[in-house]
Amino acid sequence: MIFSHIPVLQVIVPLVAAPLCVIFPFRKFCWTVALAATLTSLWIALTLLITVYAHGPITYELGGWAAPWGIGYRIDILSAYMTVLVSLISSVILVFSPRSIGAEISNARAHLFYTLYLLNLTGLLGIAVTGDAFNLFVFLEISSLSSYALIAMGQDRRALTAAFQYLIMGTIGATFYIIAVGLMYAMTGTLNIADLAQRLPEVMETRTILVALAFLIVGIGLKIALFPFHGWLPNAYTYAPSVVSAFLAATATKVAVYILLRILFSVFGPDAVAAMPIAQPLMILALFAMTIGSAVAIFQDDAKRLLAYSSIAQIGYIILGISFLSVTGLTGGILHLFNHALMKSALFLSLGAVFYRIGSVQISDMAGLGRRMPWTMAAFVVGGMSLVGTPLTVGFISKWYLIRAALESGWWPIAVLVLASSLLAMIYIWRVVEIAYFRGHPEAGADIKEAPLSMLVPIWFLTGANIYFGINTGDTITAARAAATMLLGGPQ
Amino acid sequence: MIIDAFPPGLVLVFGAFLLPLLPGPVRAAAILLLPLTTLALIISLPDGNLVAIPFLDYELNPLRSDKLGRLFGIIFSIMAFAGGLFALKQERVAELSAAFLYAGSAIGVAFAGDLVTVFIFWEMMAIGSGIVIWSAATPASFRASMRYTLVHFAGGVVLMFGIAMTIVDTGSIAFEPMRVGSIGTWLILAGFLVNAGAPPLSAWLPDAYPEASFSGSVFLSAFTTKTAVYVLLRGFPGTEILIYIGVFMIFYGIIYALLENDMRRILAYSIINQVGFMVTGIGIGTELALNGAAAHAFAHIIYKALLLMSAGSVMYMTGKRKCTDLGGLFQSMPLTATCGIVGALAISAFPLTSGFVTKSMIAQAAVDQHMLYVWYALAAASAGVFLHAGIKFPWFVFFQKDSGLRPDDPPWNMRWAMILFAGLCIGIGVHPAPLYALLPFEIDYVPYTGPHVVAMLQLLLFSGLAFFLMLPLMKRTLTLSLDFDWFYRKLGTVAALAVTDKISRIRNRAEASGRRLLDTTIAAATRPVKPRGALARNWETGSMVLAVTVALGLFALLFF
Amino acid sequence: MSDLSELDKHWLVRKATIKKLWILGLLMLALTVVAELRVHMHGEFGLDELFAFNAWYGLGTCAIMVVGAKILGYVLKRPDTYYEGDDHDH
Amino acid sequence: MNSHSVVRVVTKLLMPFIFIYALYVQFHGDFGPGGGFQAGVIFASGFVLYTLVFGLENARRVAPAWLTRTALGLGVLIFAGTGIASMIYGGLYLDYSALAHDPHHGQHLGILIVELGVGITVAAAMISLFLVFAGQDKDD
Repeated sequence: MIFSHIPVLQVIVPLVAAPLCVIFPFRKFCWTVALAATLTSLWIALTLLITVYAHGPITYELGGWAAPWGIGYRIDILSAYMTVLVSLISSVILVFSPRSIGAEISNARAHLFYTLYLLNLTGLLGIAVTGDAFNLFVFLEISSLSSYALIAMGQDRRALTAAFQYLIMGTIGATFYIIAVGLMYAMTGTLNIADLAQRLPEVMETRTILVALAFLIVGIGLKIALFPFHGWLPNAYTYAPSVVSAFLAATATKVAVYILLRILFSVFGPDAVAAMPIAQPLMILALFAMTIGSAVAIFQDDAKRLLAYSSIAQIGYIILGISFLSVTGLTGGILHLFNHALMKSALFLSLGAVFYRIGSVQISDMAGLGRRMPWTMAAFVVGGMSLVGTPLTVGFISKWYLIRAALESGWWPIAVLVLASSLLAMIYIWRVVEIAYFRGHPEAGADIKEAPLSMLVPIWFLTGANIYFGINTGDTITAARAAATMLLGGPQ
Repeated sequence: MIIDAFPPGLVLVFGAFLLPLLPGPVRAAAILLLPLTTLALIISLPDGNLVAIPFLDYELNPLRSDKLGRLFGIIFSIMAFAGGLFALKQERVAELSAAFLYAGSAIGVAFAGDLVTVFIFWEMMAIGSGIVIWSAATPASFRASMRYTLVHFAGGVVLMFGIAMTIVDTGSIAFEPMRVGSIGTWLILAGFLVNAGAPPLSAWLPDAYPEASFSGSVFLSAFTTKTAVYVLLRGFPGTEILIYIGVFMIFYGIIYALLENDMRRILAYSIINQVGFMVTGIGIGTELALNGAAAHAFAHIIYKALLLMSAGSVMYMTGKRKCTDLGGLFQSMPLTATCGIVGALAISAFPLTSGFVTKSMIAQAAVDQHMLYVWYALAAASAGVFLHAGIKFPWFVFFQKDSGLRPDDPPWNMRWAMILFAGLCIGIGVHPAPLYALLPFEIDYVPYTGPHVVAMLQLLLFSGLAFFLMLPLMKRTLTLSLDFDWFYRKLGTVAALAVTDKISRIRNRAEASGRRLLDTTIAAATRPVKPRGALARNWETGSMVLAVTVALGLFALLFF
Repeated sequence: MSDLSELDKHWLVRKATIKKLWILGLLMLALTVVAELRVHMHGEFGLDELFAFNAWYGLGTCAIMVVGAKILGYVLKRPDTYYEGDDHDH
Repeated sequence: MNSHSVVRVVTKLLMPFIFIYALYVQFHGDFGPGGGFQAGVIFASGFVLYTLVFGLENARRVAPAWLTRTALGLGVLIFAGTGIASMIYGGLYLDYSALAHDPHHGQHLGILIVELGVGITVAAAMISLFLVFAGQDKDD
């Protein structure tokens, strides 16, 4: 009975939990509610994934209004994959959060953090499950607005300007999206994604749709932080509270990539995308993102900022995989979506633990931490190795697919670039490792203790996942390949 | 997933993580027992692919057992045992853990049946050996380990790229003999050669190994280069270019060793030289040559470790590492000196030592294939080995002028490790049959024939003569009253000096301007990504919006 | 060293011993060459069929290598503090 | 503006009408133009007027932080709760037909409650936003 409602429950659970945190502003209570809600979301997401695997896509009509009139939720393998990713990461981060929030956000605002966090989660999950292009915009705005507020909660005063800049850029992105949806609605008279896909081919050649496509790519590119639309990201990730950086880096940009995948492959369709000059510009931008992001990261002094630039590079990898328009490439991109979320959340959370202990994430302040906080820094190293693409970590798996895709398409210089930029990644990770392990007087900072267990457990859960999915690759690859095949119009 | 046997390398890999957790005496027992367990496991392995694990779209075969793999597995585990014994008193557990990780992954490579497993263990080796160097805990070793790891990761990237291309080309991940031709196989070969210490990427070896601790460099001498020899044996037998690379390595090693003053750097260069013999053998590629390369690798691990053990003992007892600071130690360290001399004789392939029964196979293969110049080169090189390692090392360390140092022989564990390996050097030399039985191909080679022994003795003893005659050329501050400086006077040192002085001035200028050019180029290339650069500074919201608008226009233009 | 009298030295490094060692060494050299009269050496490539090939070849190539190394040394050798200046930024 | 008695008196006179108009738009929403969103904004505009004239302190006394906050959450809960209720009664989410025996009545009831939730949320949000911006030093 309740089972048939799970698609909508995926969104409702965090949505109902959010106001509870506003009404009862007690820190512990809010945390419990939020954790219960995210864990329920995770359970629902896993159920969805298993169901979709076994029985194919699920649809749910809100209010009983059939699509295209009503809003329909449609969950296929890719949506289910995204919901699992988002709810998994957000659960782990919530487990981590109490102490970090206690240190970085004033007591009076803690409940607001949980509210916004849940709203953000609502938005992200909603984007993944909805089958309606306008409803998607609504959820996009829910998640975006809450993330602006979350970033603004950072201690540093610059968090406000960072949030404001993100607000402007994010709003432009969302506006571009809604303009494009409006244009498509004008031409087809529908907002339902499946319906749009049916009616678009007739009007594909019209200027209206072409302009809509341009608006879509630039708008979503802004939300993804694809080079050169990434300007808002470094500051936002640097000055946001640690848990917010971890959460946004792991989920927000990933969901934006999901939107791109949906629009390109589910709305326009692989054939139309292949016929248009879309993949090539995306590929070029992705290559720029990979190299420039990594190169800039090398010279950063702030570890969070370093990871932020690294995120820009990693987003490049994901887009690169998509731009091959092949099953292998898409599999690689989708895999990296998941894998990068695992790495970056682990890395940002370790920095959160570092900040909790030493009150700074300047690389120069981390001297000798390898000795003082061995478990935290070891997690950072493993996460970094995953970022570099060392075998037995998830990073290797996704890079392997990207390289294979490049070679299959005959673009071997791109494969070289992928490898070269992982060398760059090695350099910037090494900078942190070198300072943390090889610098500093043995006696310096003797009073610094290892992070508390409530932080270490979630960090190592994610770090362990980095290794586990790097060795047991079957599940993630099957899911990613199924999603890629589906997007390219194969049997569902 | 099929698992018929436990991969022996993993015993050491898991043991590596266990060691730091064990209390002192138990740890010592574990250090000795783990390699022996591994050895027993290896000997008991039946032939065939014993483990199959599905990975990505393929099947990994991390445990392919055959004669060639077993040969390397056996010597690697013996080496881990002797190295462990030698390092038993090493206070830094990190070094031993890393060394076991390193040895375990080398064994992993030896039994890897597919390229992915090779690559995984390959990288683990780089990590393990990097930590071994690093754990010497001196500033120089930190930097050396960093350079070392970077070179090896770069080599790893090349290798991974080659593997990926080859897998895409052939559709198979099996690690079988390859023919160079496609870019992929060339890259694999290049990746392998980086670890073999082949030029131009060989400098990491003499750069890093001597920076390790007294026991660390013993481990280092054994695994990386010999694993590279193994993968070349497996993957590229009979690849002609390897002959030239090998010969080059041989002479490169000799020349640089002759110039060197640091005793462990001398030995590091001689690793390159010895690996050159093996690479040449692999390039020749006949059954005899391959047998020779494999056998030589086996023997080489033993005597090179022995040499480094005696050097390590000297360093442990005196704290000095430069030839100019050492000398006359034979008086108070007779055992160390004797073992060092045994190692030196073995590396020079004196009859009745292990080098004699293994290296000569490679030379014989060159004769059989009528490779005139290769044979001449190998003969000259054999003489050169005696010159640079066989005499130079023991002479300058244990004899030469008296440095006045009178240290004792090292503690019992180090003594026994040296005795064990010295015994093996002679044992194999006297009775090579058991080693020959382990070789990958059937063999009917007889090393001890009259002409062969006489020829070798002539060659070696006369190069010994050359050494003593030319001592002044190798060492100016010599107190030995040998009156033979006529030799280089006759060569006209004055004229030579004038020329070389000019050359060196030109070189200095070229170096300085090249450096400046490099510096400015790098500065120009990195400026945009440095903190205040165009790509890295905080963008104004306005310019971001402008970029977005321009991009929108471009996309719209593109689509019309 | 010079302040040590001959008798205080280890017997192996006394002048008399060294002289004996030289004689012994030269004897062994001669022996290996003479041995060639008894053992039939079969060359493969021509040059190596010459009498005492290995003796003069070993001596000669070693001399070339030492001299070659010496000459290369002018180009390659540096004081062993050469690299220390480069690491100041570490 | 405390001193301008004309403004004060006119405001006091206007307030009830603004609120009643808001309620009209609110409850008429399911028959004619209007609905919770518009009603909420109108309601909040009345309050804004009050604040402009009588000052922030008085306004906060009328609508303390905990009240606006609770109202904000309550509105969302009413909205989401209606949807859940329709699920409990055997329909799909927000399927108002399931709320009463007669689907027509159900639709009527459902829209009424949902719009009420929307109205409360929007009014509370608008008031909060205004007060926070006006107050600057306090947050809520």
